[in-house]
Amino acid sequence: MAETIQILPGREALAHRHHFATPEQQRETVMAGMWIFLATEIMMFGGLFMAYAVYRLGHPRAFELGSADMNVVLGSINTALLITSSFTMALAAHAAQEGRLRGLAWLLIATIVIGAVFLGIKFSEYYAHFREHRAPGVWYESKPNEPDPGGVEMFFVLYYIMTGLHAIHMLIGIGIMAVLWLMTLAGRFSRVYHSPVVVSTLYWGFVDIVWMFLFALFYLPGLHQGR
Amino acid sequence: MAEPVIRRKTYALVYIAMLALTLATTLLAFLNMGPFNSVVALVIAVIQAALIAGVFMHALYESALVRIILTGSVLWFLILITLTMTDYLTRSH
Amino acid sequence: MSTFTTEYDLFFWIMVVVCGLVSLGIAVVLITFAVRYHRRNDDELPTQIKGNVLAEAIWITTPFILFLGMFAYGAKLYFDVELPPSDALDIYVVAKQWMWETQHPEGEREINELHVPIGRRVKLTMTSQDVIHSFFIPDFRIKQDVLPDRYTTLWFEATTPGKVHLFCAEYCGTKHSGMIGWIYAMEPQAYEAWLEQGAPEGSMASTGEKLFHQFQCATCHHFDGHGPCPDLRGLFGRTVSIASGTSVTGPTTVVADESFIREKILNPRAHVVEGWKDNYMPSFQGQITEDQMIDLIAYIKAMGPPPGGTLSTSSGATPEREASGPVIIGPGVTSINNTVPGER
Amino acid sequence: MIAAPEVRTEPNYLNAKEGVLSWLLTTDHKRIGLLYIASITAFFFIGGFFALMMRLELLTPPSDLVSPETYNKLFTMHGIIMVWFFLIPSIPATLGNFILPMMIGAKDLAFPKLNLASWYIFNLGAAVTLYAIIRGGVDTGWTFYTPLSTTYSTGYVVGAALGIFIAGFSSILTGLNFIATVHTMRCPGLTWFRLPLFIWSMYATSLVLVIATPILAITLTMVGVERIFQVGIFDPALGGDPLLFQHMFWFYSHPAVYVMVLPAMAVESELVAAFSRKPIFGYNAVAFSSLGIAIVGFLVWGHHMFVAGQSVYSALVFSILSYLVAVPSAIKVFNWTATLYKGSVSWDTPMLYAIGFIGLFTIGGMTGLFLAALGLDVHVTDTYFVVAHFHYIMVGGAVMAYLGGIHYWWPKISGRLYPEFLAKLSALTVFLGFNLTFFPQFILGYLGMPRRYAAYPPEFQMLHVLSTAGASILGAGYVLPLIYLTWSWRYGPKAPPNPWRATGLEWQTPSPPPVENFEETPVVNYEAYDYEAMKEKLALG
Ligand code: HEA
Ligand code: HEA
Ligand code: HEC
Ligand code: CUA
Ligand SMILES: [Cu+2]
Repeated sequence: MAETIQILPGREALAHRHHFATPEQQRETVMAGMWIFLATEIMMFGGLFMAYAVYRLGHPRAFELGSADMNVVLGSINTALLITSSFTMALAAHAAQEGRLRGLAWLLIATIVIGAVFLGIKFSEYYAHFREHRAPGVWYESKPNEPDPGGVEMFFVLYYIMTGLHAIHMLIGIGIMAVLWLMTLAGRFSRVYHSPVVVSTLYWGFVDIVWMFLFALFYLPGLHQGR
Repeated sequence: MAEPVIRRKTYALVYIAMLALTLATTLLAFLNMGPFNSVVALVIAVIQAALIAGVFMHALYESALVRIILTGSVLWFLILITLTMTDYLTRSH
Repeated sequence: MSTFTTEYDLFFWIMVVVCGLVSLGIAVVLITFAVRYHRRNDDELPTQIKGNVLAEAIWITTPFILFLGMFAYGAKLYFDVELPPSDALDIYVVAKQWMWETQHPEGEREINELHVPIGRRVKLTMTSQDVIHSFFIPDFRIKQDVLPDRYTTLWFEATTPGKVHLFCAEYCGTKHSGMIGWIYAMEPQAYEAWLEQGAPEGSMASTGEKLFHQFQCATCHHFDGHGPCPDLRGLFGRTVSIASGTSVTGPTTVVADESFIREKILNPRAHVVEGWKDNYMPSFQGQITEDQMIDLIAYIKAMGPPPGGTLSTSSGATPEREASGPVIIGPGVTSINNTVPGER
Repeated sequence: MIAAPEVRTEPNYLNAKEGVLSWLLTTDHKRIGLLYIASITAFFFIGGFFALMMRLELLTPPSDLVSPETYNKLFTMHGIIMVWFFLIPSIPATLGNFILPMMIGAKDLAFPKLNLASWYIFNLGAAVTLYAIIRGGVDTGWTFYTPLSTTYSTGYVVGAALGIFIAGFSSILTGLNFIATVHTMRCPGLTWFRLPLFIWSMYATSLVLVIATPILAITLTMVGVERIFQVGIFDPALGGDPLLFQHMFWFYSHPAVYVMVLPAMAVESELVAAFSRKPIFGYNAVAFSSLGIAIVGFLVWGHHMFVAGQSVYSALVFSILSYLVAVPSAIKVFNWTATLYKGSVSWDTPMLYAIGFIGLFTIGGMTGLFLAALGLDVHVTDTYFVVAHFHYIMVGGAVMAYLGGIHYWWPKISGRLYPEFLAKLSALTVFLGFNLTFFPQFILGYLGMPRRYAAYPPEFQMLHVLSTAGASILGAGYVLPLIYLTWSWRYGPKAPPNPWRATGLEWQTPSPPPVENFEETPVVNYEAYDYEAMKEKLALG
């Protein structure tokens, strides 16, 4: 399925840093470095997922009740948006590999815009929860006669921390993409040198993966019992 | 080391599969399957994650080192969960 | 001294001897080599030895076997300490920054002191009002962390009369080092005599009974079996079924021990009793102190079985032995108390 | 800042560029190593100062020298500084940074700019922590147990946690850099099984750093969020479980103790080989034991929670796994000892430290076996027995190895020789002072003296006095090298490229090394410590 292009050594002064013996060595090193970084990210979110697992086990019902407060329509739209943005980003990497700079620039813009819409929707959801006084630490009220109110509050605490950390990652990603866009306009990338784009694709893909789990764990559990 | 280039058609297929899976997981969540609701949701999420990592992020096409890093970190996350759960699932008095 | 002291010291000194000998051996060999093979001249090149598989195998397996022994011995001792017997004298402990409150079933309350009879098993049920503390009696070789919103237990049997240290062993803030006291191990008669002079307010159960009325528990929990809610008589130690639908992946049955009753009072709807799904018990969160809680529990514990012998609450549950030790119910699911982190 | 000595004939990394900026903006791994040495030395003495204050307070039973409140802050800051701002970065970021690329024949680390960034991040984290300390300090213990840290403490918990959080990223970057470097930057011919054992151990360390540190970051973040917003992530009063915090903290912190000892083992292997002039006995076993420690080290964290209220079954699992992780350590100890057999053992200062390391690490490790025995831990946990256990490994073991390594590579780093007599004297002082300080603490612990006590019952006083006396001797032993090494930086006799006639690639280049380490990229066709192959070159035999 994958065809390959060989990186031509020495063409691009920018590409090759002095302490690497060859550009292939450099590419391999950069990819390894990025994946190791993603491994640390997995562990970082992993800690939160573990907290989620422990508390959901302790308060199964409460987590479903909390989840029933989520807006699943907005949630699924966001999921679709994020998937689309990953798709455009993957295409961006492809364009970079083929040296199509115009395409690359437009695909980056598309990714940024979709990412921004995602965040907009996300913040509108936060705002809606806030209006319903479901913002622990800021303005929180249990519903009358809510079973296990502590568990429900815990659900919201985790919801804000986890989706919040995810949103921060999105913001950083959008920032990176903006820089890539400027670099593209400045003609810094080519068929030979484009590792920043590829590496950013990895990052964006990771952020997307995290959301798949957040969607499954926060939006879906409350659906089957009616709203 | 050669750089993998993946056909756009492949990306497109994965994209469509991802959207379909999202639809599926959302609809399935409306059925009451008891504990299996979470199982289904998680399984689909794992498939989606694998698709993104494998294709959009090229993990399937990269060197063994990359795959070792990826599986390693997932494994370590599972260690974290499993050993912690030995506590929570067997706690008593 | 307690029954553990001798057991513990035996193991401890065995470890000292084993590890001491091994360390001594290593030290002797190391120094011998360093002296015996001290470099004679600057250009010396010794015979190059890369390794030896047999030697390697020996010093991988030998320690491993020794380690397994240590593990097994340690585990045995641990289970003796961790699993309280069911026939013990019950004493309740409430820890708070920075003091220990202890209470005997007869009602005596003590601060930073605890009187216990020798030759009798004593079980402490402990909780904290604030941070984590740790109940440590060095002379008895026992220790257990005391957690907020949760009961942990500790048991011992003192063997010699005397006065020994009680320390708080988990760092708990400014006056952690001041959270100390004394344990008085007494001859049984002396203990009885000591009990006699105290208890101005009556036993824990009787205080609990007053509280049971004061907090209006009695308005619902009648003793005729026909109230709007379960009859609590004979409840303690029994296995209770949890109404389905109130807990999806959670436990379906629960042993009614201290933690369960505590949860019922503070967060009643986390696990609703089978058959009472539509009746709400209100939460008493924030109204009951830890001291009152243990009195209430003592009272419920002291309630006898209902006169007729039939139980109105739980579906077909038979009386169980006292929840001593972990009770596993179903695959991977235990008695709820504390499977559930941080219940309110 | 360390100024470059004036007379350097050959161009080298020290005199290649001049001026403060050339240091602050350097991407040369060797210069960054020196920057780190400066930072962590400062932190070691600050942490040591807190230790001395504690020891002085503990001379007498009541808390008379300082109030309990101050004492609590002292041990907290001592622990935080020694662990995160001294010992974790100590060997990896200094010696590792300096030596690792040279050992594998590379010109630099894979990501030189990240390397510099990691030093700045480290100092930023340190500055934030110091700010928290100056503003009033923290009093939670280095373990930040909840709900004390989230709800009850009045100290600057968020500040200190933020500092550690930031410094954590410098650890991650160092680890990431090392892994990528070892994988992709080895010089021609240098296969995995020709690598010096230093590299294996450093690689294992990096794995732990990269995988464990993010969990610390997220755990501290949760503590911060809980403290700031007063929501109940860990606090039971608000719906959480304090044991979850402990699980997460120790999931990081137990592997972190191997981050502290694996680099020490890395240095140890180099020292034992170089000063016995023999390859390490059982190279493969030692190499794999490093990986074994790193991997199994992740499975044992619950041994810190035997009486904390976790499930007894869980405790069983963690106990047996703790014994499992001790096996690779045992392998190493035996192999190092066996390496001396029929060797040509010199008694140079680094070797004195190396031998001291084996002895003290063994004692520290064996007392770890006491703690891993479930029933034994019940009594000695949270007493001075634990304090003695970890100081034996961390001070007796890791700090000894660090000092040994500094002496060993000093000629390479500075291009100068240190005064041998003073060095031996200080090694001896450290060894004796150390044992006097910490051996009595084992006895204290067995007798029941709890840790983190500002005041204690009078019957413990005698042993505390001994310990304090030892600490003063120990302190003197540490000040000495600071003085003579600084002196020798400028005035010591010039060092030849390979004063010890060791085999590592780092010795095949001038002292101090040129900017990109080697005049031409080395090619390796022999195994590590292959004195036979290097016989001619080293003029041995
Ligand atoms: C560098 C740091 C370091 C290292 C390497 C270790 C290594 C080990 N540690 Fe330690 N430990 C700490 C630092 C370290 N520890 C710290 C800081 C704490 C306290 C934290 C706090 O609460 O503040 C602690 C606490 C601690 C506890 C919890 C105590 C408590 O609070 O109750 C336990 C319990 O199991 C433990 C066990 C072990 C074991 C089994 C090893 C093993 O890895 C040791 C293996 C080594 C050997 C065993 C020696 C060599 C072996 C031989 C020569 C073989 C021959 C021997 C025989 C056949 C007997 N440690
Ligand atoms: C790497 C880690 C490390 C190192 C090197 C040390 C080094 C030392 N430690 Fe540390 N210690 C810990 C890690 C470490 N410690 C940890 C993690 C804890 C647990 C904290 C907690 O409970 O939260 C602890 C706790 C701890 C306690 C227990 C406190 C308590 O529980 O109440 C004690 C008590 O004796 C102690 C003593 C010492 C001593 C005497 C040294 C000596 O080796 C220090 C020797 C150094 C010097 C003496 C410096 C010399 C400096 C000068 C002479 C000049 C100073 C001047 C200026 C600053 C200008 N330590
Ligand atoms: C308004 C009525 C009401 C009041 C007041 C009340 N309860 Fe209850 N209680 C109930 C109901 C209804 C149930 C059964 C449903 C459930 O499990 O939540 C119950 C269940 C219990 C149980 C579990 C019984 C079992 O069979 O497992 C205990 C223990 C208990 N209550 C103790 C108390 C105590 C102690 C108080 C006072 C501090 C109290 N209750 C006050 C209504 C009440
Ligand atoms: Cu209470 Cu320490
Ligand atoms: Cu540990």
